Amino acid sequence: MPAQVDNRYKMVERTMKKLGYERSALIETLHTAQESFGYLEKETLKFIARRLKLPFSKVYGVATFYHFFRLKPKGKHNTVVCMGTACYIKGANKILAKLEERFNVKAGGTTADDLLSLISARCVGSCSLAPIAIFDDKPIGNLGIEQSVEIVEEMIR
Amino acid sequence: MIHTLEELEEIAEAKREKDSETKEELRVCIGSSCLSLGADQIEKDLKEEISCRGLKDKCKVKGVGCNGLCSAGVLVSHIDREKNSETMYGNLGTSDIKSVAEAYESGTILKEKLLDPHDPFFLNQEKIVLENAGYIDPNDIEDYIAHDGYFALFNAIIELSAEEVIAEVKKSGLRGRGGGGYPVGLKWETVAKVDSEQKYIVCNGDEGDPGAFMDRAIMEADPHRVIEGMALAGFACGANKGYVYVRAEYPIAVEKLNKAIKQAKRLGILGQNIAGSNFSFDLEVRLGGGAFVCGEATALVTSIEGNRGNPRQKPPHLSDYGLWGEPTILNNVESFANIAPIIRKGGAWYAGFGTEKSPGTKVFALSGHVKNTGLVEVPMGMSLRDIIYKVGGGVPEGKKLKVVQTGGPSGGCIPEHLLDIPVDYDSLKSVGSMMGSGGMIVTDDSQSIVEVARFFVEFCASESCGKCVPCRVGTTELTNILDKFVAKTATKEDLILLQDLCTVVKETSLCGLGQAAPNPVITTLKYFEDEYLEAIKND
Amino acid sequence: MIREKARVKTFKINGTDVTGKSNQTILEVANDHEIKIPTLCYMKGLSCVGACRMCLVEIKGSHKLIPACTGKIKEGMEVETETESLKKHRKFILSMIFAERNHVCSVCVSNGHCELQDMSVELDMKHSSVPYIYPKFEVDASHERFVYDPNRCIVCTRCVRVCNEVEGAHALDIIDRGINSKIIHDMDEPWALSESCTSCGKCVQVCPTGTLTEKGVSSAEMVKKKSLIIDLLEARENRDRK
Amino acid sequence: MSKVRVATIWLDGCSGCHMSFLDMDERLVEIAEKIDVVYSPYVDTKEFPGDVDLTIVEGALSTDHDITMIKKIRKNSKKIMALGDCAITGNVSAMKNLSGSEAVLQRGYFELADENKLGRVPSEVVPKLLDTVHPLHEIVPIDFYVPGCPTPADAIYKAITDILEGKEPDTKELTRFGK
Repeated sequence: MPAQVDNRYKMVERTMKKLGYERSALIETLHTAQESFGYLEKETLKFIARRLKLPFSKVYGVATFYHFFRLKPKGKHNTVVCMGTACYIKGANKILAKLEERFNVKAGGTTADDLLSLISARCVGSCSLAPIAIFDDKPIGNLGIEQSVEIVEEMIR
Repeated sequence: MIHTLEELEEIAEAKREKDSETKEELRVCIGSSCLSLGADQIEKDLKEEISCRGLKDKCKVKGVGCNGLCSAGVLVSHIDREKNSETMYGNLGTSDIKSVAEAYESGTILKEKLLDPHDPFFLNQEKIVLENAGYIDPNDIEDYIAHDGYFALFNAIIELSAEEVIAEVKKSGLRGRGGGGYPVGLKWETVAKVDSEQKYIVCNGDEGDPGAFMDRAIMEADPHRVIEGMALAGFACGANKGYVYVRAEYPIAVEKLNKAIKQAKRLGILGQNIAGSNFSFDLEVRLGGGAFVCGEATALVTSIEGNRGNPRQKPPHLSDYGLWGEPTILNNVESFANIAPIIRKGGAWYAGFGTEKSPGTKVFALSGHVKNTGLVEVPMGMSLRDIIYKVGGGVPEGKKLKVVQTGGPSGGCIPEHLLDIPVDYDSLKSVGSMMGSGGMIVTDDSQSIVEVARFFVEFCASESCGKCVPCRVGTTELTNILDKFVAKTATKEDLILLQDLCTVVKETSLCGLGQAAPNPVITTLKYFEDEYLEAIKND
Repeated sequence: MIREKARVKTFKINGTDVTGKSNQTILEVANDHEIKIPTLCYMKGLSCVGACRMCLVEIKGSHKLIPACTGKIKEGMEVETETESLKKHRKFILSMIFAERNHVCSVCVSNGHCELQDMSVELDMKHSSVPYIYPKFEVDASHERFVYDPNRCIVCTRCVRVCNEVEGAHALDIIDRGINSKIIHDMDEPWALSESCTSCGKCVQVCPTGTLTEKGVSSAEMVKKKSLIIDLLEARENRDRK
Repeated sequence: MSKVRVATIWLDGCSGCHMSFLDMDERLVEIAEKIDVVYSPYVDTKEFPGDVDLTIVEGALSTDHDITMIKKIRKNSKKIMALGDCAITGNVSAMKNLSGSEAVLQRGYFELADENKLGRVPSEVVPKLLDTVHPLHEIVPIDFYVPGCPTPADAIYKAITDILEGKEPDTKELTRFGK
């Protein structure tokens, strides 16, 4: 069983244990699993369901309800464009549209070559720097449209 | 482990003494916004510069939580305890650090980066919730204690009865800062009176409103204040367990809270028999998952239980049937952050701020087309105009203000001619908006109002949990119709349908998200009907 | 949790005096007195979710509409179930249900035995007030005895509830949210491959529309056993415990 | 008293509702005494006339021609009755909306065609398909709705006589969606 050899499963197991294998541990466990595996594969979800004695359908229902959880792997690089209100009125939608067009990927998706995942976020809470995007964990504010394209080009080169 | 007020005082004294050894401080704002601008690097570099120059004993470099003026980040303050002076620099980049250190060493001032402490932005604020933000080190419980932290809790446990704590909160007139504005004291009293062995205290730190980052700043800058408020609620209502439900998108807040809880437990401020009494209180952080609807009380609670965040029909309210079916108090971060000062200085003192029906102060996240974007804390009742023009510095580039959006996506758009209304729960409601959690987004006249309305409605559509029909289908239908208005292909019938949809969604949806979702359309239709009419094609 | 003793309460529905036990809902008391309140997601024997909003009623003195299926009765309350505005709202909401998915009655096996179709007659909904959305869903006909057609689903969650609460399998749940909400088996896998489904067919019997149906039957035959669940629950209650 | 000028038209539907109309049998005679059919697949009129009292429309709106027609009908008719599910809900005609016009044309002219001499989708004579099929009321205001697939003759009879008597047609007992 891979669970015994794979260190990532151990991380997940630890979270469940910490929370006493309670059914309410599900969301915390999903967070740990996503951190360890990068995304939530069905096999991982089934493992969690069995350990927490939860129905498969319920676990899948919860994992798909919360948009923080990814059910598909991320690309090598990722760009999160904040679409919060402040960013929106400062033109974030135009940045997102431009990135979608330039890199031929829809928000929420990954390019065919798995190089870039483009994500739109609800609000990253840095409204003072609007519009803001996060390029591979590095937030850059007061973004221009062309500037954002350049940053991504540089990033995936 | 500390058990008495005296022991707490000893920690405070020791910390103050230790601090006074270094006469000066350089405080780097490491709030989220400044962090995005490289504040962590600046803190590191500055530490190095100061120690290279052999000034370590004289001056301490410390990272502090959000100072508020995010638009001028990264911010560094130079505090001189002897002279009792503060010099504030803004708009700093990593390349400026050498000059900051040089200026400090030579006792001069870096004029081009100097911020005016007499700027109306600072003068017109009144800080209660944010009193420590920008001053203390959020990673250090002793710093919090040295700034009167946990004295309210210890004093309450040792000197006051639960009823007296509730009485103070009631006297303060504090209303829930999460949006609804329900009196906090009343909520506590209801739960305190319920006879149940198990009760829970839950703090909503999910802050799902786009354009709101007050709670994030509080959790990051002063996490112990939230913990103290929750523990006081636990003491007042007879609850021994609490949960802080935090957005997973706020990893720094989560980290700070977890660290703070650990520190508090180590000192015996959380845990069994606090302050030598028989009151015990334990606290856990739970992560949200990026669902706006989980800001709704029943949805939040069911999410903590590990379920999809579907709200349920009320009644029963949480005070009767909350977390795991037990009586539960749910307040948001800012509400809890107000509790310690209220208990420390008295409800009457707090009620002295703000207006009669909305006492105290309110933290707003000012953003959009306004000069000073950031966090501001002002007394309730200040006019919208003063907040935006005096504190916020007005609309940049000489443009005209069109609307101010308050209350998050389900709030309303307030037009220019209503800017003189006082900002309090009831006045905002009377113009069709609401307080919400405190996002305040200014829009200039370059923005199409129909597009703004569509933006908010689409937000609610994608955040609808899908449980009840009017919200699930209605918000999508609203978005589709607004698409036609944005594309200027709408018909007269579409306008009628738009209005009908707003009414049905508002009146028949199950929870607050659906009931409020049409608000941006209703207010913009009321104040900017002409823009909708212009979008109707003639044929 | 404190359980209060059930006491008899008297109140008014549409001006008529009615009595019920304090733990009863408005809907239960109305049903006991043969006052008809439209319902779709409600099913006797299952938990109440108040999701379809058909049973919304007005309560004098309150500006909020309350679903009769979850609203507990109170002494002296005055309930109205058929005001003009309620009728208008219900019709509009029913429109939304029709517009949400692809309810093409003429080519549905439940034609003539469908609660949604019946509701359109009951509420006199002659056309949809809102534009149709036309989402596209694949039909799952993998199961040997049943068919699942999400195009006809109204997300009432009766199937989810009956599977969890009565059968105890919880093979069904909802994925995603909002307008994308969809009933699934296990982890959105073909019904035939579901590890948890016991093929008991309760979900089919409680489904109000042609979403869950039996395979290979004509529309004349596809009549659901409406009292199955309550009969089953009563039989369990009364079963011989020797 | 002059007779009521009635038109009937069959847009994107299967003609089933018009068949049902004929199923009124001897009641047709009774109705014929009160109405003049001024335009209909039953009669030989080429142009949709002006000044119509009541137009009964079967079928949904699927082509640019349907749109032109329904707008003309609205202009020239005092009242419009949407007859049958296609006119009211889109029904089977609107099932196309799930796949889009392109897929339908592909299926019709290539996949299922024994022989397509043209080698492409015809662009002349055949009207252009709309992206979305609409029920009537989404394009023009409609006065009366009589559902059914096809609407039973009894319901059509009741609807017409109700309208002739100046009443709102009440066919609740006789028909519904899908009947």
